Amino acid sequence: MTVLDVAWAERWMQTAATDVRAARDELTELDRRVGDGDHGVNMDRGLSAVVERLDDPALPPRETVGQVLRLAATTLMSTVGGAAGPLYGTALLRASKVTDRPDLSASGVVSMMEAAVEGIVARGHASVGEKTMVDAWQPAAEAAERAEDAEDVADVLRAAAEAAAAGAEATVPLVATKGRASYLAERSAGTQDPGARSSAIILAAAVTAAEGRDA
Amino acid sequence: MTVLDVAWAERWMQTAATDVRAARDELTELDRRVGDGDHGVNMDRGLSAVVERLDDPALPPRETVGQVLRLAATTLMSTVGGAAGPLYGTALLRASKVTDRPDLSASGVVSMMEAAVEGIVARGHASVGEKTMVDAWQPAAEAAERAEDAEDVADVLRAAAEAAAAGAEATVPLVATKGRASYLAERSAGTQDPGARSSAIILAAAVTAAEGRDA
Amino acid sequence: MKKLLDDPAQAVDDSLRGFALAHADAVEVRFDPTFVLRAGGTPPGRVAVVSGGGSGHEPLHAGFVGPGMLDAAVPGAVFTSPTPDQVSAALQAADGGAGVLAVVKNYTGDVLNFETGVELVEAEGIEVASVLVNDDVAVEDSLFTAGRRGVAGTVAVEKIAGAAAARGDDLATVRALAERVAAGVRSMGVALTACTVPHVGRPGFELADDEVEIGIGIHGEPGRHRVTASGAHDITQRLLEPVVEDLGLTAGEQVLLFVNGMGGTPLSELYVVYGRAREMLAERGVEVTRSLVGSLVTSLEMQGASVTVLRLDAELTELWDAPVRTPALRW
Amino acid sequence: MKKLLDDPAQAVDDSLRGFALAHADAVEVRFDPTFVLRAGGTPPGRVAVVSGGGSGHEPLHAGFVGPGMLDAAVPGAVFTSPTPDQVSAALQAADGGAGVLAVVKNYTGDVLNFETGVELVEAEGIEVASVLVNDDVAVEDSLFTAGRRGVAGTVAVEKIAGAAAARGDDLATVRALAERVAAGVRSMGVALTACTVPHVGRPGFELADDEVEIGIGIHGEPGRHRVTASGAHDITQRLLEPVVEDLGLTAGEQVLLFVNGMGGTPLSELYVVYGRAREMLAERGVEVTRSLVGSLVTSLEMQGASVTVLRLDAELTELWDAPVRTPALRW
Ligand SMILES: Nc1ncnc2c1ncn2[C@@H]1O[C@H](COP(=O)(O)OP(=O)(O)O)[C@@H](O)[C@H]1O
Ligand SMILES: Nc1ncnc2c1ncn2[C@@H]1O[C@H](COP(=O)(O)OP(=O)(O)O)[C@@H](O)[C@H]1O
Ligand SMILES: [Mg+2]
Ligand SMILES: [Mg+2]
Ligand SMILES: [Mg+2]
Ligand SMILES: [Mg+2]
Repeated sequence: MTVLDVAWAERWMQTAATDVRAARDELTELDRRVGDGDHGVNMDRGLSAVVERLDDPALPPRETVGQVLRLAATTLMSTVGGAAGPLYGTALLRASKVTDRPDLSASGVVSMMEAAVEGIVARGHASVGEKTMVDAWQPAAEAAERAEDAEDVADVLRAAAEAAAAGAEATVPLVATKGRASYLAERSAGTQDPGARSSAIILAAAVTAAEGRDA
Repeated sequence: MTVLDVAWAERWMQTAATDVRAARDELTELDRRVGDGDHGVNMDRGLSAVVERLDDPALPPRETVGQVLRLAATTLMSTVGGAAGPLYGTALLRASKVTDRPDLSASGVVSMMEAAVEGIVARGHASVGEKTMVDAWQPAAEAAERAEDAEDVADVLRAAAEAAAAGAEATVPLVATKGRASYLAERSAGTQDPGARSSAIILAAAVTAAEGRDA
Repeated sequence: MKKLLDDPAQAVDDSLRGFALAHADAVEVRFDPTFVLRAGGTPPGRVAVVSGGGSGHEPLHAGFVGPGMLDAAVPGAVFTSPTPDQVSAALQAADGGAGVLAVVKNYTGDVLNFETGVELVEAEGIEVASVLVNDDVAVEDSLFTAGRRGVAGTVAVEKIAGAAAARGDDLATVRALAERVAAGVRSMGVALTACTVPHVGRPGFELADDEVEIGIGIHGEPGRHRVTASGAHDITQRLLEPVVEDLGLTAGEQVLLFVNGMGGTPLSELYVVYGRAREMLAERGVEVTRSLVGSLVTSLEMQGASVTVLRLDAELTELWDAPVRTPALRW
Repeated sequence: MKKLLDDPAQAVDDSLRGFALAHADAVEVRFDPTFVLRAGGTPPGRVAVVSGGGSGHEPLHAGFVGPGMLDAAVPGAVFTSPTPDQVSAALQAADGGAGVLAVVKNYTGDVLNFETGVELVEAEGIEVASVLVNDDVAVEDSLFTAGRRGVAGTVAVEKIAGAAAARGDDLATVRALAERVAAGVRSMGVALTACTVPHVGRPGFELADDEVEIGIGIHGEPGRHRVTASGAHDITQRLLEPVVEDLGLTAGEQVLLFVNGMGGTPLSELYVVYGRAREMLAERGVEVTRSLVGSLVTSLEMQGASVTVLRLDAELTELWDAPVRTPALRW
């Protein structure tokens, strides 16, 4: 049985940093096509800063999952910039508020996902189908809810991550109506939304971290 | 026997204008390599203006060769710009002063060429071998002098034009020490001097005009 | 990619350090978090005007910090909105006790980061008003977009808000004037070449040798459509007409005409475009009473230009004319 | 070649017409022959300062016409010296009765055309003095060249001569000051890309993706040597060192540092170069007391920059600081 404890949460962020760095050029290229080409660099900068702070011996050790997510939220907020910075920041900040315990149950994962989606929507006012990161997070939260009764909490995460990946894939044909890609109107169709793609990568990292294969 | 009269002088300028226009891209390319790429356009603009003024019915008809050359001189001076404008302007202005007669004898051609060279040198202070238009005009004047006893005045011109062409060709391996090309130092070697080339074209036009094949 | 930079990740800081040294009499640059403050700060009792956004648009915004215009500017990474902690630090440092007007260009990132930054300082008891600049007529302002973008018209909003603050207007008045400018200013841009973000290393889009991109933003993002390059007259018409239509300008009205270079276009070409735009406005009976020509809201080394028109009235004209002493704009 | 122009043969005139409209309060543009005159002319009894040269270097020279700097400017075709009749018309129109200083950049064409133009007006009884600017250390000043070229240092000569004329100095004094500036100013430039003269339609030279050309002039002509592109620090060093060596600058001296863009380089990069140059001068104990950063002496859309250093003393500093109100330079 998987345990989603503080060590997991920290491994999640480390894995996310590694995986986003590996995907940096892919994210840059997606954003170059439908935005301004900075999403890969922005997310890499932000997640590297998160890892640096997690590794900082001067900071007090985290005792709850929420504390890890709060550290990530404030760090992303102050290092990412662009649209993604406040969106990821708010998502994780809201998620941190419902995860202030040493480890997460299946329903804890569901609450975390729901809080994250609410944060993104509260800030960005986008809904599913507008070709944004909501298209990854919303189906992910819904899938988590459907998987709440799974034996292993890792399966809840896995359901969320798979739905996020499918949701991100599904943004390819969409015409953007929120964010920078909306300026392109029809020309935004045919490219995956960079923020949805980075969301799928970060949620997949949660699974990897749960499987113990850390960065 | 060829007669170098006012009609010849006007045909000379017209032919020069036509031939320089035909060589414009060649001159531009030479100047692009060792200068700033404007010599073809500058000379085309200037000689076109000369032709326009020759064709202007409002201007009094020319009665001496010198009057034709003076009109060309002041027009080039006020339309060419760059280094070539004052140099050609001064050359033709000096030449006009020794050609104020209805037609030119062989010795008249020699004086004209000598006056032109003196004008160029007085303005530009270059001597043979510095990779400038002097490398065309100086041998041309000397060749005219050597041919002064020819039966036909056209032969004097022809000797001058051939020497100018050879002199221009001979600038190819030279390293420029005057004008814009001197900034390139050794890198100026390997390209014909644009001003020497345009000088050779203009002197060849004098022969063409004498042969009655006008523009 | 060839640029006069060293480490791309440090380029914004390197540039700001040079900027601070070159204009030590006019500005002060603070780091961690990064923002630019007017030397000596906002005069006590005056409203402060603060703006910011991604870098790569120089001289916007830092070049407009100084008496008569901005009290602080917040530069993000290249083409990336600054973070909320930068915004809140700048707002806090700029406040002279009479509140702060935040001038925000309408981009999702700028809006979200300023929103969060403003929340943070409001919690400290500082009064903040915001004005959104959305002058780019290339984007339809509809339910199906994030709304029109803020582009070169920002200069007019910053100049006039700064002049109002300098003469002692209160925050509500400064905000109202800024909104009047924002409501009366429209722009449209063209790219002849794309630009290259230093850490990306390749251009944001590709244009054939005979193509230009109409309706670009200022972040190297593609525009609305491509046309075959066709000279200054034709391009100016394609830029000016939608601007004039959107403003609903009629004969007899007075305007400010601003031709802005995108960074890599020679000033001489901007004057050609300016001249064409003047002819076209004259044909419509619109009177150009104020002018600005220069590369002030740029996209790195992009070649291209934008045309901005601001509807003027007596008060806006007076505020436009008021003295300004910044590194990039002074009279 | 894509440019915001219509007929290339008319580009200079088109641009000047736009320039005249945009700055109608400051300048007047005359055609046939073409020159730019300060609005209202030279104040009677003041020495006039006039400069000129090929177009394509905007804002040089026309952008510097106005109180405290130039009284007239003479623009030629692109990269082509103006003709003697333009020069003489400008000198004549600018004369305020106290004589004219002609500021001539050292190029064969400029020298010859100004020489002839000056002869023409001297015949009319107008007193003219000339100063030759030859600040480009890329060219060895030897018997084997046409001498060092005049490049960005021209701005300093024009500014300080203009300030001296404005305060009422006589022609001999204005000329002596201009010569002091010319003697104490040195520059060196680099190109990252070549520029394209409109009527030529292709670049003046070709550079590989990783090459820069060191020691370029301002006419799109090739430089002295090529090196592999290597970042702002390295390039700044290659530009600054020969300048400092040639001036023989020693610790404790005060200088003006001017980083100039060639037209297509973003301002942000110029500030990076400026910052690097400051570090290097500080290492040598040279004190930068005045600064200028901007694209003021350009080569069309060329990407690149030049570094100029002027040795300052109290009087030159005072004249540099004196008010100037021109389209491109004002304080
Ligand atoms: N209103 C919004 N709601 C949700 N997500 C958004 C919104 N606007 C933009 N995004 C997300 O942000 C991503 C772009 O992030 P990034 O490139 O870092 O910022 P920017 O667009 O400012 O350059 C988009 O791909 C999209 O997923
Ligand atoms: N000092 C000089 N004496 C004689 N001819 C010269 C001198 N300087 C330049 N030239 C000639 O002028 C030509 C260049 O003319 P042009 O390209 O029109 O002017 P610029 O060099 O000003 O662009 C050179 O090829 C050379 O023949
Ligand atoms: Mg982006
Ligand atoms: Mg030339
Ligand atoms: Mg961005
Ligand atoms: Mg030339």
